[in-house]
Amino acid sequence: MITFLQQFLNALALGGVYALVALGLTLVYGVMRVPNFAHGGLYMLGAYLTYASLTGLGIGYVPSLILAAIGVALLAALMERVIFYPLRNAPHVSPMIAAIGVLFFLEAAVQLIWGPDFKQIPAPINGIVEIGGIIITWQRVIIIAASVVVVVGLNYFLKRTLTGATIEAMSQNREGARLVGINTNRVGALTFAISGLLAAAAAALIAPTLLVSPSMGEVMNLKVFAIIILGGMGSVPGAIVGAFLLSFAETFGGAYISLDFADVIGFAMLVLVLAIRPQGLFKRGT
Amino acid sequence: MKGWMWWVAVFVLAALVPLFNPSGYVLDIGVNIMIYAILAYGMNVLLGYTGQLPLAHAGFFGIGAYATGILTLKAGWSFWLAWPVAVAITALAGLLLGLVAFRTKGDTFAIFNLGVGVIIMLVINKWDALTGGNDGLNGIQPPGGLEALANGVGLKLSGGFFYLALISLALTVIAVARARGSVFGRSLIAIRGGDDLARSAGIDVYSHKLRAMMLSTAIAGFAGGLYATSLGFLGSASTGPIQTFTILLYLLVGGLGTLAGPLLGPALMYTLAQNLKGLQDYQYIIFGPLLVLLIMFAPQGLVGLWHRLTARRTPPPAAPPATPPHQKEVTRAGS
Amino acid sequence: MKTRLLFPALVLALASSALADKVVNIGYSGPLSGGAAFYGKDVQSGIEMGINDINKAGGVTVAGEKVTFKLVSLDDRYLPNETATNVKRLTSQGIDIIFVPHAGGILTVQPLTTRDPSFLLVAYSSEPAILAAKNPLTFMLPPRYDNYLQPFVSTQIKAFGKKLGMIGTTSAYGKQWAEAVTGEWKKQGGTVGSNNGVDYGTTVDYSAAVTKALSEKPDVLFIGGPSQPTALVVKAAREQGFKGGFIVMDQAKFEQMDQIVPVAYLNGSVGVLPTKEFAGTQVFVAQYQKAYKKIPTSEAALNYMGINVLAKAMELAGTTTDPVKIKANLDAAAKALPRSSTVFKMLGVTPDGHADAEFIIASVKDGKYTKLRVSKIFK
Amino acid sequence: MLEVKGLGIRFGGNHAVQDVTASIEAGKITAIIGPNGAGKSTFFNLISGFYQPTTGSIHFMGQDITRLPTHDVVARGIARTFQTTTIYKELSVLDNAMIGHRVRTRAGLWDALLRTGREKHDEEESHVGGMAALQRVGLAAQAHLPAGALTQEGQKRVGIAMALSSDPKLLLLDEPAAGMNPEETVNLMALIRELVVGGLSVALVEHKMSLVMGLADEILVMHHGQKIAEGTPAQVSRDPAVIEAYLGSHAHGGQMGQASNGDTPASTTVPLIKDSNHA
Repeated sequence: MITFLQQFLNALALGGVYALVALGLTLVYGVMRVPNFAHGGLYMLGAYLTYASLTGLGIGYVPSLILAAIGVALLAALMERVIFYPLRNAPHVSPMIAAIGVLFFLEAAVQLIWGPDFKQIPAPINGIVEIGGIIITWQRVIIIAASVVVVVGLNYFLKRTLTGATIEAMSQNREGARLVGINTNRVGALTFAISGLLAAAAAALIAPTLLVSPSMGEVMNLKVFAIIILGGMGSVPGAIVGAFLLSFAETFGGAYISLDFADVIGFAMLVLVLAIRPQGLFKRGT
Repeated sequence: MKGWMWWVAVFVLAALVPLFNPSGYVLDIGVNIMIYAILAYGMNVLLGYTGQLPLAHAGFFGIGAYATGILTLKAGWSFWLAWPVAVAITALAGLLLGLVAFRTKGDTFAIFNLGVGVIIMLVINKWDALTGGNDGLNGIQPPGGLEALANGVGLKLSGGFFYLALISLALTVIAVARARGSVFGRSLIAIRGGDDLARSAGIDVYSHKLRAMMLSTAIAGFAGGLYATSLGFLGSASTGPIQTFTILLYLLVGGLGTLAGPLLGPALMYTLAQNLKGLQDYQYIIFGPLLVLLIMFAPQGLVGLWHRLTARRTPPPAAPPATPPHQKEVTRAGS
Repeated sequence: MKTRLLFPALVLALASSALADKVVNIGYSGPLSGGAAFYGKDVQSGIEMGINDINKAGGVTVAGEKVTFKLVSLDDRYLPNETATNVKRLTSQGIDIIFVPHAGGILTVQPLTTRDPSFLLVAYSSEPAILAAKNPLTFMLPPRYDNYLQPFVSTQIKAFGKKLGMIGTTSAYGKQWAEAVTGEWKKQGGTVGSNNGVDYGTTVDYSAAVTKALSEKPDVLFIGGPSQPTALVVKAAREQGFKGGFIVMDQAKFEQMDQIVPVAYLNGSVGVLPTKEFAGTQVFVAQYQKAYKKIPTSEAALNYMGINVLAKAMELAGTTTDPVKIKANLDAAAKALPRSSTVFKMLGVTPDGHADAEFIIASVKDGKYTKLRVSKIFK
Repeated sequence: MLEVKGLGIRFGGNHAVQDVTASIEAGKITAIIGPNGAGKSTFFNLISGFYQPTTGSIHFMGQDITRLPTHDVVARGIARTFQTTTIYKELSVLDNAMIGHRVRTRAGLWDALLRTGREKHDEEESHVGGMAALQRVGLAAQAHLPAGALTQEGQKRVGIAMALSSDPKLLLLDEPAAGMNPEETVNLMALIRELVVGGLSVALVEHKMSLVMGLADEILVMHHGQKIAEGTPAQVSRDPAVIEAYLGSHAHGGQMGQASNGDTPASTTVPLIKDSNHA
């Protein structure tokens, strides 16, 4: 039982990170119809910027996180302006291919600047919490708490603020939103910025529990794409459900079936779901 | 000079290369370029002609390569039997994927394929008993009789492989050219223009996509078999998404949806990459933005640019499409 | 079409310019970009530093001639076909010694060593298939590891108990180690839990694997892969309340792991330490840190040794171009290596080309490293 | 020739077409009219197999074609064009027409790879069929131009040629005159009449009342997804339900059917949102 609860917490923390990264990706897809392959690159860059702020500027963990998030958000918005906005009327494979190019570039650039070695970001609060034999580190508590805060905050933003409602409207119906007089240009860049912000924040949160390397985005990329297809491309609740579905499947599949299987399971699930429901679990208009 | 005469000239010139007794390195580059070109031709069938982005392409390359390797090494088959069987297996695998994947469209199709590509790589990597897992498959022999044949005409084995690759490439070009120029190929182009328009024109979109998928994966498997025998060793690293992205880059540089592009792209880019080796760290710093610039400003690659240049000097009928080859899908005309 | 005519010409031009007087080129093909770049660069840095040191000391004298070295590195992105192309390119430039640091590439190019032109393949990988190929021109650099299984296992059974849990990496080398440790542990009367190996290269979070292994209540955990992820496994295990000992596979190094986790976490571990006994070791570590701004890994150290052994073997053989003669002198060269360029104590090179070095194995107690005695040397 | 019974389709909770029973007669021109959003194009999409109906049946020449995929429907002799000039603009005019002939050929991938006799025969036949269709719409001389280089009207004709080259018995035209000037519209009417004289049956959705009244033998009026009237132009224009429908949907209804001019922004966005949900 204790092992089970321990695995449950492991899955919860992992799912929180997946959700943060996947949310940005699904928002961008919803609004821009761009499957942003560079998203994993933004996540990786977020970890490096956090690392650089911590070691280079000597500022604390939280200011570093904020700095990294802003930096990546600006870069993401720039990317939208320079690459994806001009490609908005191109064939649908074009933005996808361009995003792959950006991913190549980000990885190579980071390797050039910081080298190919693993980097380590120290946890802001060390130590563990023990509740009835179940052990969780403070960093994981922070991850779970932060992902809840971000998900709730994002929901509030989308439902209750004018800008958020604009993004919602556009992801529902781009043409309709334009007719109602929404400035679709501004929304695109803004959505990209938010997605970069989320990816960088997720990276800064999880980085203390793992190693930072230029290729860390590749694995994450594949997983979050599996998540947003599972949940239905562009769906916000779908991304959250998909993230936890994947993390629980991986954790418990690994624990009770085989750890070798854990890597495959996300994609096997994806294939299965799409074979049965090509539109993903959460149907939404395209 | 007519189109086909250029092709004959290119192949005749390539066939002369081994006769100048070049180093194994030069021949190896030639073989690698030709393997990449065959892969790019396969990808072009789906992406260039049918408008579907096949991100599992390297996975099928892997299936073809491992099928050839396993059949020759573990089942003791002759390469000449294993190769066509591997192609058939790959085509069948393509059919199975297509049956499911073509229920989805556009971006979802591409990402679904990416997922399948990752699964293929992971399965190859984990299935120790069949594929050797992380250790890989070692000791795949050259095709029976190839060395004797090469020696017979005064060449080494590497020369033999060069000609084997050249013949394979020629077969691929002929197959793809025939497929493109046929009633069937015209229907693929129609699908590229949009599923709905093709449907209303009376084309069985699903069945045509399936057959395009089978042709594309069969070609990838064909390249895989060639790779397995010419290299002698197989590892899972060359069957993953990075490899697919590399092929995609080569194809885009050459020219999507053109017949010369899939050869021109790998020939240029592979040679360039070889000579950029001194700048390894910068390689992707250049290739990444190059991919972006190409898709933004020259979606038909070098062949497209060439057409644009020559179009200024020739009368309009030869003019290439100013728009990218695969239009956005037409929105359904419902009110 | 133009390019097809152009590239042979380009390549030939490059090749002809390569050979200069008394400078011997050493080839290297490894991953320098992509996910495995950190590994390829580590290996490269060791060879590079070895060459720089030799050159700074005025080179070596081969058949009465002063010889210096130059490293020619090519990226193969960990892909065997790229390795093969690189090797052919290097041999066509007249290079007779080529380092390759991954099993796939090594196995692919092994058959090429004896073909025209022949070359000496310096294999930095512990994959057993490399030796099984019985290739006459392969020099396998990572030393044999079977010597430390026995002391590792007996120390840990005595200190912690008879139940072993398994969380090694799933690389070929990791699996091989896991098998060997399992065998030795059972031989000494212990029990071994289920294998929870995970790929240290791709795993995002080790907690799940650690929780699973700990649910069997092991006394000792077998862990190991590259140092940094190994440290994370230690961290996860300690944070989940594991109080037992670790057997750390030799790929992971204590002096790198304690950069990432508090050294107290490592208490009760056994593993390998580069020896500090030799003059060469301290100089090597200090110089390496100065040049590369990081702690040298065993990758760097072993390849540093490798190039030194090769230079010595050339001296003894009196040739820089005959791989067969150089190979024949490797054993003598390893034994005759001056202490100033010794990082590990080389015991020699076996006739089938496998380096044999003496590692110092240590256990960690109260944050200090204590040497273990190796009771039996397997030969 | 074509009979639909109780035909309906629901998108979400919304009945786009509901319980339509009607028939299209052979050798005649049938027009389908109605205010915007009346479900005319959805009706077309149902007949041509684009949408699967939720209720009802469709029979063509006595055979049930209710759930056939589009390409089978085309093979049985129903071809359609789209509202906009949806053709392959980057291909030649002839290629466009030849694509339409695909449904009459059987050569597949193997035939292509092996250059079989069937392939050669089908290719030849596609060419002949495509050229014949171009002749019928008067584009034979432009066969080798890129289709995108033609005028708006020319592109419409290419679309019709693409449909004609599948040798249809029934041709469905979705707003053929949209975007045409009066002179072009007259030319188009002449073309349609010629086609009918040649033995074809035509059904069309159209807003231009001049065209409908001058061309149609039969008119079917739809409103809110339902059929509200059917008959000759003279009968229909006197039908109170029809007048009511047009007046109700716009206040200054005067001339029946000139719907697009008087629309409010609200009523244009409605179909858009619906599109986005189901496309």
